[in-house]
Amino acid sequence: MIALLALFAVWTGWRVFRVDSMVRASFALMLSFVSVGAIGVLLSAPYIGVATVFMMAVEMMVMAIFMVMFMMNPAGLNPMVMVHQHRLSIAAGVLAFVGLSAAILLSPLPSDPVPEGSDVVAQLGHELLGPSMLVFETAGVTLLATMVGAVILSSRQGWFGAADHGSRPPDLTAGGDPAGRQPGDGGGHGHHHHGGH
Amino acid sequence: MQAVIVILGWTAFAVVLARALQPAANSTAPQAAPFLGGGTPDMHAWQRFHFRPYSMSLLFIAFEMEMMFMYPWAVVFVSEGIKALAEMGMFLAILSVGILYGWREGIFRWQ
Amino acid sequence: MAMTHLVRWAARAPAPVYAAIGPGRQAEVERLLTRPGLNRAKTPRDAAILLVAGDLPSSSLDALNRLHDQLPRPRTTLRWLDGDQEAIAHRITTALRALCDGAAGEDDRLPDTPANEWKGIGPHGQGGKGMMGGTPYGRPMAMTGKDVRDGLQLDRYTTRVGPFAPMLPPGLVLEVTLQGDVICEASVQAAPFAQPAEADAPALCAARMLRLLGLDAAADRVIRGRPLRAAWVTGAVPRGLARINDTDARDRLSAWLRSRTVTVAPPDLAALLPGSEWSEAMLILASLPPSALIRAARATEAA
Amino acid sequence: MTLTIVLLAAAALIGIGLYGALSQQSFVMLMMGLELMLNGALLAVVGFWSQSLGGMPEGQLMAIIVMAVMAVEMAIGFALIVAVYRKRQADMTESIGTLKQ
Amino acid sequence: MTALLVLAVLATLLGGTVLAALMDRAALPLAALLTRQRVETEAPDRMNRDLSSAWYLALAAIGLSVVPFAPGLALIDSPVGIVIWGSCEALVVVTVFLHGWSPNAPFPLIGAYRYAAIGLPIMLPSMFVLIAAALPAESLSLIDIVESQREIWNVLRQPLGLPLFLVVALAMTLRGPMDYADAADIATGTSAEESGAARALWQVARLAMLVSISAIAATVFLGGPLGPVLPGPVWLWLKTAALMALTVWIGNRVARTTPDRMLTILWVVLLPLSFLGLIIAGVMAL
Repeated sequence: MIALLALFAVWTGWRVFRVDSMVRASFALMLSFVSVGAIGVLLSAPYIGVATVFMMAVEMMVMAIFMVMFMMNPAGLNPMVMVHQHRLSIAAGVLAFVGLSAAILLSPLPSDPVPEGSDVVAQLGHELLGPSMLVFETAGVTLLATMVGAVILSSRQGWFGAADHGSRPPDLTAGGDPAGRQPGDGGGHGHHHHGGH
Repeated sequence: MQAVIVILGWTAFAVVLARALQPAANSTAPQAAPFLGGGTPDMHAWQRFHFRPYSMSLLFIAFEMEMMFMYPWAVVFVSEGIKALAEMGMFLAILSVGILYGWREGIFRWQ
Repeated sequence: MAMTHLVRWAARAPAPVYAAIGPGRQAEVERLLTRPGLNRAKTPRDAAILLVAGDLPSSSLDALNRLHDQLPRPRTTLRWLDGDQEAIAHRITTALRALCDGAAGEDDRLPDTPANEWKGIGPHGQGGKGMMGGTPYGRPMAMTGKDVRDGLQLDRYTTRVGPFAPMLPPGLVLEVTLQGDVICEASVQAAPFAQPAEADAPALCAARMLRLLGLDAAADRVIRGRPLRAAWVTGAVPRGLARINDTDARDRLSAWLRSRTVTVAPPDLAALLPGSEWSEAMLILASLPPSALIRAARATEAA
Repeated sequence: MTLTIVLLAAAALIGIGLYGALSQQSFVMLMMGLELMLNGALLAVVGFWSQSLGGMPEGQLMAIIVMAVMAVEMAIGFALIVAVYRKRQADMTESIGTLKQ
Repeated sequence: MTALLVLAVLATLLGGTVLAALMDRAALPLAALLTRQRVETEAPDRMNRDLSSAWYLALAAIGLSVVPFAPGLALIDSPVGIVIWGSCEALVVVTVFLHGWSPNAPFPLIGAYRYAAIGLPIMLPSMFVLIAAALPAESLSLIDIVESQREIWNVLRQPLGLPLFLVVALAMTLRGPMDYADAADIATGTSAEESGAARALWQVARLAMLVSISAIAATVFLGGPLGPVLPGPVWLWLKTAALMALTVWIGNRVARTTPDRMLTILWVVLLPLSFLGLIIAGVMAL
């Protein structure tokens, strides 16, 4: 069961970079997270496992929204490959996998499983509350900083006036022909059906 | 174990049911055109869709992270007593500052 | 066995009617579709019967054909020329029963050719080229452009909506450019069909707005002259939408709900719609009485 | 045995994530690679906690921290993308490189 | 026992869906839809189009599996029942989004994004009221939450919980004031391009989700299977049916405002209300 779920997680993870549609890519990543969550449930971490599904469903929804917002050809209507330094990346990926696998297979893994019937959720709760308020305060402040930072960066009214003041279009040297057809140069604009004149 | 099997089972059941009930879709070209009350579109509807409350969605994923802390907190709330209430009150107060800031910046409107 | 039961149930179901409303017939059709045996379909995909009310001008026949073909098979078109509600309701139920009894229904009116020839073009035969070029699967892709609200230049989607769109007044063809769900540009391609003064009746005007607010049952009740049974009706309409002569959309709705006729000066549609989100724009249009809207659209069209 | 399978899957996810993060031109896709690597890390943490740490609650805390890192990374990453796009109307990593000039 | 519980979930889902269809007066129109052609749009995302209704249905079934049918007896007896339900809610947003995305048509697309804007933040009040219900139970399991209501139901102990959760129920079942996905101003939004059996299946999934979320609400706030004389499942069914009727009634009678106003209301009114509910629940539980 765990092996099958692990295989599914890896396969969907691989699909993320192999599908044309950005929506499919985001939700393939979500499926990868979901199967990791299911493995967590099977490995006697019910809370962490299910919460992974919960958090990642939400995050991948937002991910899909932003992917579609900022990627050209978001639905993959024209099949495309947008990669650079391809060989290097493959080499790095394979190297990382081989290295980590070797470390896993060669090093002795201590076996000390979670005791049967222990209430792991309550343990986590006590750990979070802990002797001091450290965890909650740190998390609260970090998340607050994230929220404020995200709002400042993404909203138009920055601290120094409108954020797009003085902006200019990019140089289109890097991505080949990314801007594609200019809005006004024909194709499909000839189908106006006037009525009622 | 049972939970995972049940969930997989329901998913498989629903997919099989959907396959069995829905015939293959088929259309002629005029039938396939998107419905616009008789109007015609110039282009594909799939686009870099301008999702207006994008700042809200970013605030949301940061705020939603707090749920991860709240579930275990709820389990030990009664046994930890007033201290748990105080910690969570503090935590939510800190995060509420973020929401108030976002509200002041108008991120809950269509930008 | 199961199939025969299904067909029997289908014949007893309220007839799903999509109405293409012609000049002068708006009020009659709106009253007709509140009858118990009829179901007002909000999209042709949900309908079996296309009701064509009145004489359509020849300029909207293309649109009618497109609409007709979008109904799923089996389908029937009924023309309603006289004002006899009983007769047409009877014809609709008879037609539905005929469809359930296995009548073949109508074929497409338009030829089975895509908007653009695309098969076999491009590296994968999908009709496109490069990243965003060509016409993949028959249509070009949207391109980026100016935005009216936050200045983030994302794709603009240009389309014509109408003349038979369920949320627009009959006859109105709007060419809109959307960015997301916000209207960046709007122009009137065809003004709404002329309607008699009856279309301005408070009950009908209120019902149009109630439908946009998701209150179909309440809208039917208001048209039948019964008291409204719904909560937070005027409060749901935002303040300040389409403010003309010191009344905004919310004021006009509450006047209509109190059975008062509303007269407004025709506004400038091209200035009113851009910048509003789609559902706000639909509320704006529905909050104008048809007579004012027709005059406004004609003025915009002429300009 | 279970732990080995889980850790190998985690290594594979990290490898794929690294490939994605290095090879993708688009900033958004690069974030997906990062997320995938964090996914592998999460799997490894959960596996290790379950099989080798005897249920130490710190292991679960670690998993929560990994998820918090993901959330923070996503929020800030996308906010940056919005800011850069607003300035330059660009979403390529290489175009961002030219911002320095 | 497990087989019996599977049957119970299936029967509840089926019976509840039929009941919901009757409440909506949608039973005959749904049957009629099955006799019509299923139309396909231009260049759709076929996989997601076919799967989205199935997932919606599956999420309803999974949500219902967490519900105890008798004290101590649920198909998924998990220590984190309400988190499983929370994941179902999060995945409903994904499913509705996919349903609107897949036809490659403008109105479904607008509906999909609108729903994403409303469906994500609506989960926050939902989670807060469920966590508030978990406080007196000292557990995230729905079975324990039922046990904690032996003396007094949560609907009395936490007066803000049920009203807030009904708003969530309206959003999760795309109904009335919270129906931002399938609204009238976008010609029924995400299902605007669907006909025949596909449209029927989507509507059935919506109704099934209504059963599921009403059963969750009945369990968390009305004591679920607890009650005198009658056996547990019967009490659960009665309470679920009552909440379904209430949700349908509200859905038909409350107006829907524009999405940006609703978004502000969610963050500025409903979320603080759910904070308040949590504080009330916390003080009561101590």
